[in-house]
Amino acid sequence: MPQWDLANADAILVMGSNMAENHPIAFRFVLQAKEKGATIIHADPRFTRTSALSDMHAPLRAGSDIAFLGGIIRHILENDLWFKNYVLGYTNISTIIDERFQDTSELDGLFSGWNEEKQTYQYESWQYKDMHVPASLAEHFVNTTESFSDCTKRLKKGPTPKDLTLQHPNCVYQILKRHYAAYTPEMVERTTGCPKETFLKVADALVRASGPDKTAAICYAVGWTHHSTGVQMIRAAAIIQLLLGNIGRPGGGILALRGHSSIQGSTDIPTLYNMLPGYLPQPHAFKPHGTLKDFFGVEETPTGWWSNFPKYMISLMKAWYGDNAVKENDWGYDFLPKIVGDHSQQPLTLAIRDGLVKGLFLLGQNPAVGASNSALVQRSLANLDWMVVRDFTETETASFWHKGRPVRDGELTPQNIKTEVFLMPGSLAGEKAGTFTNTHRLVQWHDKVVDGPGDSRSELWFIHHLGRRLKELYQDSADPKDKPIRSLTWNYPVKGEKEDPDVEAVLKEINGYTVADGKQISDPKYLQDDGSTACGCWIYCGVFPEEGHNQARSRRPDGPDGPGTHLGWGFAWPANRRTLYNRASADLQGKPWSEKKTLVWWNAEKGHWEGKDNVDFSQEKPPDYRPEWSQEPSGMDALGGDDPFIMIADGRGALYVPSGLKDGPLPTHYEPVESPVRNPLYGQQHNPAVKIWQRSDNPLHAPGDPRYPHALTTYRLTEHHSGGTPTRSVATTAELQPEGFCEIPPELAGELGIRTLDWVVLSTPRGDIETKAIVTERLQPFQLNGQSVFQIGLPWHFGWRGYATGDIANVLTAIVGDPNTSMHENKALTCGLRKGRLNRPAQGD
Amino acid sequence: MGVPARALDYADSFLPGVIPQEAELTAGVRIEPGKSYGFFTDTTLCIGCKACEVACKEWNALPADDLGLKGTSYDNTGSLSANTWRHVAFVEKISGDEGTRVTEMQPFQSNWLMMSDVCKHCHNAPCLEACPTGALFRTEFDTVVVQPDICNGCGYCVPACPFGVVDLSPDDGKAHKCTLCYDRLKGGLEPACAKSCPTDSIQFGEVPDLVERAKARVVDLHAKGARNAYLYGAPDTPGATGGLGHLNAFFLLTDRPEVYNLPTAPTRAANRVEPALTAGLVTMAGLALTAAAVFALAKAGPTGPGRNGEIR
Amino acid sequence: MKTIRRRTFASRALNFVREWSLPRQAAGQSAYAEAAKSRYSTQLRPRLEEADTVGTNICPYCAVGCAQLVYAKNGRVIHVEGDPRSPINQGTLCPKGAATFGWLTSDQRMSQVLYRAPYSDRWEPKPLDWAMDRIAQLTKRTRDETFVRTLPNGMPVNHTLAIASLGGATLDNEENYAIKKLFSGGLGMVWIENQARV
Amino acid sequence: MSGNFAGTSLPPSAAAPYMGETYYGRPAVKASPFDWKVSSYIFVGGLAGSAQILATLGDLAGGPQAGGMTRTGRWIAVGGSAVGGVLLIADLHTPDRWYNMLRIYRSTSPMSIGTYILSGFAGFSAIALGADLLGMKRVAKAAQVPAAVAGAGMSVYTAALLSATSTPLWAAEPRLLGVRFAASSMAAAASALSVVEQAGQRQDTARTLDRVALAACAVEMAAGLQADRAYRRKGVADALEKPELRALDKVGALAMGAAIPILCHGLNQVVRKPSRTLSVLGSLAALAGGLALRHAILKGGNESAGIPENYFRLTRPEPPDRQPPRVASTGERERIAHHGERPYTPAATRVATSLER
Repeated sequence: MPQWDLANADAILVMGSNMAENHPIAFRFVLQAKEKGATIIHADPRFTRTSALSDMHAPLRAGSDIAFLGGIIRHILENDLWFKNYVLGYTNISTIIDERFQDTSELDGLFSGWNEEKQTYQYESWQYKDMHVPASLAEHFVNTTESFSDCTKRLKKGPTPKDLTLQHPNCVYQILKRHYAAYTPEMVERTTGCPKETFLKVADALVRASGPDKTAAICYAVGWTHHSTGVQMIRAAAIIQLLLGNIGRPGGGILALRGHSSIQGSTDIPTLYNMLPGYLPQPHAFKPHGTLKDFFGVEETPTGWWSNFPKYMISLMKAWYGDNAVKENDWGYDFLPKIVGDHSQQPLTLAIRDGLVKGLFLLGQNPAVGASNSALVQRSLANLDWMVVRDFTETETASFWHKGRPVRDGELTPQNIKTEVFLMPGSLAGEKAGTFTNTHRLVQWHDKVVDGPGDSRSELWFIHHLGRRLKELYQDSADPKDKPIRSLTWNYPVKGEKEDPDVEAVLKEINGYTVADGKQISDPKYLQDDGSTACGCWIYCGVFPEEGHNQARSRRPDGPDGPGTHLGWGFAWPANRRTLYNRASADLQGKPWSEKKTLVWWNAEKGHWEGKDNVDFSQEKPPDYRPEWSQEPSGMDALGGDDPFIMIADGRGALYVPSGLKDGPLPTHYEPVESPVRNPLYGQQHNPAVKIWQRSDNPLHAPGDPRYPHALTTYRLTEHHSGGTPTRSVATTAELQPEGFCEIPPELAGELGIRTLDWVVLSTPRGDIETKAIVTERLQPFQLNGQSVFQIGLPWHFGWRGYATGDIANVLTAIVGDPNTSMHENKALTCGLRKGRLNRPAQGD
Repeated sequence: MGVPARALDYADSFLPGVIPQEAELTAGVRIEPGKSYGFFTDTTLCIGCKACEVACKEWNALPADDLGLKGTSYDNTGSLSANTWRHVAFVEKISGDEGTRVTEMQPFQSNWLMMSDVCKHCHNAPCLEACPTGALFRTEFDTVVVQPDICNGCGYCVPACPFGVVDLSPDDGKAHKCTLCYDRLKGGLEPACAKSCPTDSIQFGEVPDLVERAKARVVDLHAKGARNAYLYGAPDTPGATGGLGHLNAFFLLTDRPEVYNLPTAPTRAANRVEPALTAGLVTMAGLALTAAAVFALAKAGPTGPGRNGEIR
Repeated sequence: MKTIRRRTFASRALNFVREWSLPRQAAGQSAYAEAAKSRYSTQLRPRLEEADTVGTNICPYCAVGCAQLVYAKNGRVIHVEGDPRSPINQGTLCPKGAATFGWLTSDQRMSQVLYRAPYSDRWEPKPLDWAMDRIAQLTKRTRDETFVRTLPNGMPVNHTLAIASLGGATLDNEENYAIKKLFSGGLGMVWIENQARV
Repeated sequence: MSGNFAGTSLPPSAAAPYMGETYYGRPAVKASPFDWKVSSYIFVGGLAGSAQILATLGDLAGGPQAGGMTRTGRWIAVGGSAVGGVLLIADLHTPDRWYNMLRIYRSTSPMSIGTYILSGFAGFSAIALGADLLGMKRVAKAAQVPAAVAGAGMSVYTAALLSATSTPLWAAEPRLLGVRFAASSMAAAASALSVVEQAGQRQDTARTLDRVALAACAVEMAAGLQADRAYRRKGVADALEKPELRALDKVGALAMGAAIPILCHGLNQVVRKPSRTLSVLGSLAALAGGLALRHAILKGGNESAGIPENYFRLTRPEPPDRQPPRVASTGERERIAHHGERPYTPAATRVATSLER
């Protein structure tokens, strides 16, 4: 949902986010909703500036969110409070699941299909009855005993198995009820520490603000993703929003509040290991991806929008390899490197440490501060042969060889660190042109107004000229391994004395063009799988629809009388649609659910969808369209006129997810990997599929270890940005939060004799840091199952560089990962706390 | 929600220059000399983000004050000063009566008070009245400004201010305080702090309009159950007392003024010129008469060893 | 604030008399307003009016996507503030965004390439071209030494596991595209990640 | 200093009596940047102003035996305005702009008023002395009258200067401050002249001057004691309770400035043969006491600005005597600051505490 649409919500739950502090401008719209009478709820371990502006604050122990959200799901189901027409019409609530499926309630915290030896799930038993459904994610393929593509092809043969009476014991409704039966208000209180009365008020407020006339929104941020169960927390929110009919509707939805200016863009056009632009999977050596045919065989979904997959893939390879991508060489498929495992940042740290990785480019990232287990990160950097750091100042990472923790502690000296380091000044905002994609998929162009100082250059300049040099170095090579680089199209025009590459030329390639005449393409529907079109990222097709029309640069917002969707301001992928799945804003017959909540609707006279937004659906498909199953329809033809969730193979919102998740079809409460308590719900302590890299330089401890009795959560402050490199370097922001500190509840501080501004030492199995104490009621003790647990809050912005300094919080954190995303668990760990200082010079200048 | 209609007139990414009367787009007000401008700071909307502090310093090129952790909630600024013209105060009231944490907040009244303090631009401004050089003066926008080309650093405005706002800079030896962005007003631009404020806790406008808006806000808040909301510094309210007249920068508060470090009934310093002078001069007159009499008597004849100064 | 030039006593005395308020006060102007107004106040204008270029920027901090106006004069940024046209921020900015000008002009910024040779204990400035050439050579050397065409089972992989790249969430889409295209599509690097998981 | 609350609808929580709330104990107003130079100026200015008055009165009402005293007084007036001017300019933080003091006139600003008083005083005093020295008696006689009138201003305008601020100790009692500064100036001038007369073996004039000093000190004593009570009653006396200021205020200003001179000169009035030593002792004590008074008031004022409770007591709408005279202890302030607690205890506790006192 667009951020401004929050102003149309009747209730907003902010959870896993400290929105007022970390996204203050988005919070404008929350306060606008509040002014109009919406109920604002903040569920968070800490009382923050967001809580202060909310109507309710539900305190809960970090990492217990699924217990809380599961409690809401149970509340909705047990009290029959779900939005019947929406849920029955648009979700898979009535779908019947394979009879082999067994729930965590039966298996003490495991789903059926667990392979103890491989520590992974087999996914067959999670599927729809007699029908395999590919995931809607980048990787559609899942390992199954039968041929995956054969199984999924059954989707074209008829509708998914359903019981509209919801009586079938294996229909999603019954499974949901069984799965969440244990998540009673009492259990919520015992698990999360949130008083049951407060929990019930939150649940009630959400339910009351949902229905045909009302919508509620949920906002989250890294407070949900930074967990070993992060993906499932968001899934739990999706279940609530689907049950309450809040997806695709004005003022409803789930808004991810992301933390970097183009973190969405760098996910869409991923500088990520496992995806190609537009959420296409990176070929994997251990999947049936050997040839392009194999790849399409398992990754092309038979029904729904993703059946266009080959068009997008081939158009991408045409963009990358140009004339060198021909049908005969599978459009250059073999030029694409295959991954062999998890190549994300956390295993990268270990790979560097173990000497596998020799060279490292750091393009505006500062892992010494931002990455988990910072001591290990800093040590690993000394194992590199070379490192290129591109930033605006000397970051902690760039200075590891003379200021790092191992050097300070005498473990290493510059004289025995071999790493060759290049520190190159990067251009900043206003010094380069390009597009950022914001948290609600809005692609916005920014102008170049001046040159950066001295040798500062944009990353595009750096990559372009590095690529140019490499192509020169390889130009005479006959080695087949050098074919990809030699085949790569790399002829962006440059201009000016500094030979800046033409940014719009790159954006046009991303947008796509017809190969024959180089004309830009205005909509992804025109992309082809015959090599006649090239497109760098299919979801961005339309951002530069014709020569001279850069829609990302369009500055035409809606005026006071406009619809308020601002279709003329920037470009939102796909196809400038502002609210995804907005077909669901209309009822099954295509009429808005309520005159108070209109977004798009079916115009029967004109025979198309119309409204305030571009419809996220087939423009001319009537609500009463039904697939002609006898024809074995594929793609969008297999979805009915009332199946709004077009990216999902059956067009229905997934209350239950048969494929794509590695840790279960339904969100389940597991304890964080390091927890002060045992899991009160199941024998299974933590996420069984969690990624753990336990080794001597990344030790973990068992639950309830008396050395680490306190729950610890890391967080951000409004005054600083992430690793703090920019904000610590600017006096006006540095002075606002000038030193590192941790927040301690007075109850714990009293026990340990700690007063505000005293030095304290925090310790985990990975290391110790010293920082100053702020004793505050913003944190509180939790009573969990009769056990009292204190929680400590620790901002992680600080390092030894800049005006505002402090010990690096990530020295404490561990390399562990969510099974689906490999994201770390820095929001919920445990630590020891004592008054005093470490016996060493402070880690500052 | 749409943007103001006139924003649609500027559809290019590169603009020819400053948008004329940009304040109309950001604050819905045209800025013209001869009218009275000020701030209405509504603390019930403040999220304590300190954007006002930063925007002020960036615009006015003010240096950092000091870089120590103060341990006073999230306030590491402390107070207004020569280099800090906006200061966000933080007061935590997170415990309920029983010492347990609150989970339900009163409507539009947080349990963590946050308030962006600023120069009040008093109607009868004691700093301005105290300034002997005319460095402090009232502008054509009815704001109170220190003119750096005049100030000689006498420092008299500093104790004169009833709100502890004006301060001498150790760097240049002159008085400094919020100018209500005098330069920006001249260019039709909203003051930097109010323009940046994400939640419109700081509202800029013509004072009479702001007062009307603020009164309506209080009525609205009372209706929503926030009975403690009141105005500070608007005409006939606390702060606008003791001959100060109203404050052009006024506030909506929900706790006692002192909690925010504000006096309930401040007074105009110049009120005390006349009493002090009169009492002093009367005393002088009395003593001078006494002295004259003593001298006259001494002249009349050398005083003998009379008892108790008895006059012969 | 303008630095006021030191002037001779005579010129100051002359100015004092020329701008003397007492006569203006005697003529009926208010000693609290017009009569007190100085030359500084008369001449004051917002510095934004001096800009010769005004471009639209998107805030470089979080992902909310606030629009900013960048004012520049003679090739130097003189201020950055919120763009009143944006439907997201309508001219407002948070403390970080409001400090964008401070970031661009921070004295902690560097303007030339620094190089630390293996086992050295110091940075040394280097020309940009030298660094670019050296990095290209190192990249090629490491790639050539470590490139894998096929796995033992015959599966083509065409990758190198020895070069990694981190970063992208703060960069433009075009930059991310070029990074992924060159590093993955051209060089066969697989360790390509950004801040999305941290 | 209480405000007028006509038409104000203060919510009950804000209207209740002041209970000691502060913002982490931080000052609510800023202390003046004035230091010893200003307090010395107040003393020197008062001394010079009153000396001119006595010189003029001596010239007009005294006999020929007062001639020496008149000359001395004129010297003190001129010397005092010169020293005073230097002290004032030295106190400026941009001293090379001192002339901007003459740029404008503001009747609401005692500093502006004082600038013109000092200018006039210095000018007429210089003429009077110069004419005197050059033997132009009539010019001296004509100039001394405006000089003496300005001298009265010199003696007292500094009380207005301090009172017309938001500094609790200064703002609390403008009238008493005016009386005290006037009396102290006169006492100092009479004492200074008396000492010079004693040195010149003119005991009669000295004795006359001692009587003037006696009267002035009596007024100063009465006003001082009353001020002391008033400061306590209004809850602004905390700064003067601090040990070093307490000594300056009680021993310096009250004892030396008033009590000792009264004792010495009073004794001399009743004994058959007045003691020169007593006279000089009384005079020197009055001079030292006058300086101590100004330092105590100046420093005490600056310190009181740092005590928010003092300011807030002074700026509550209720009659001051109904306010509990209580300052948060240092420990309490630290607790408030360090634990982020509410900066006040519940009302009930507060009232109980105040009743205990």
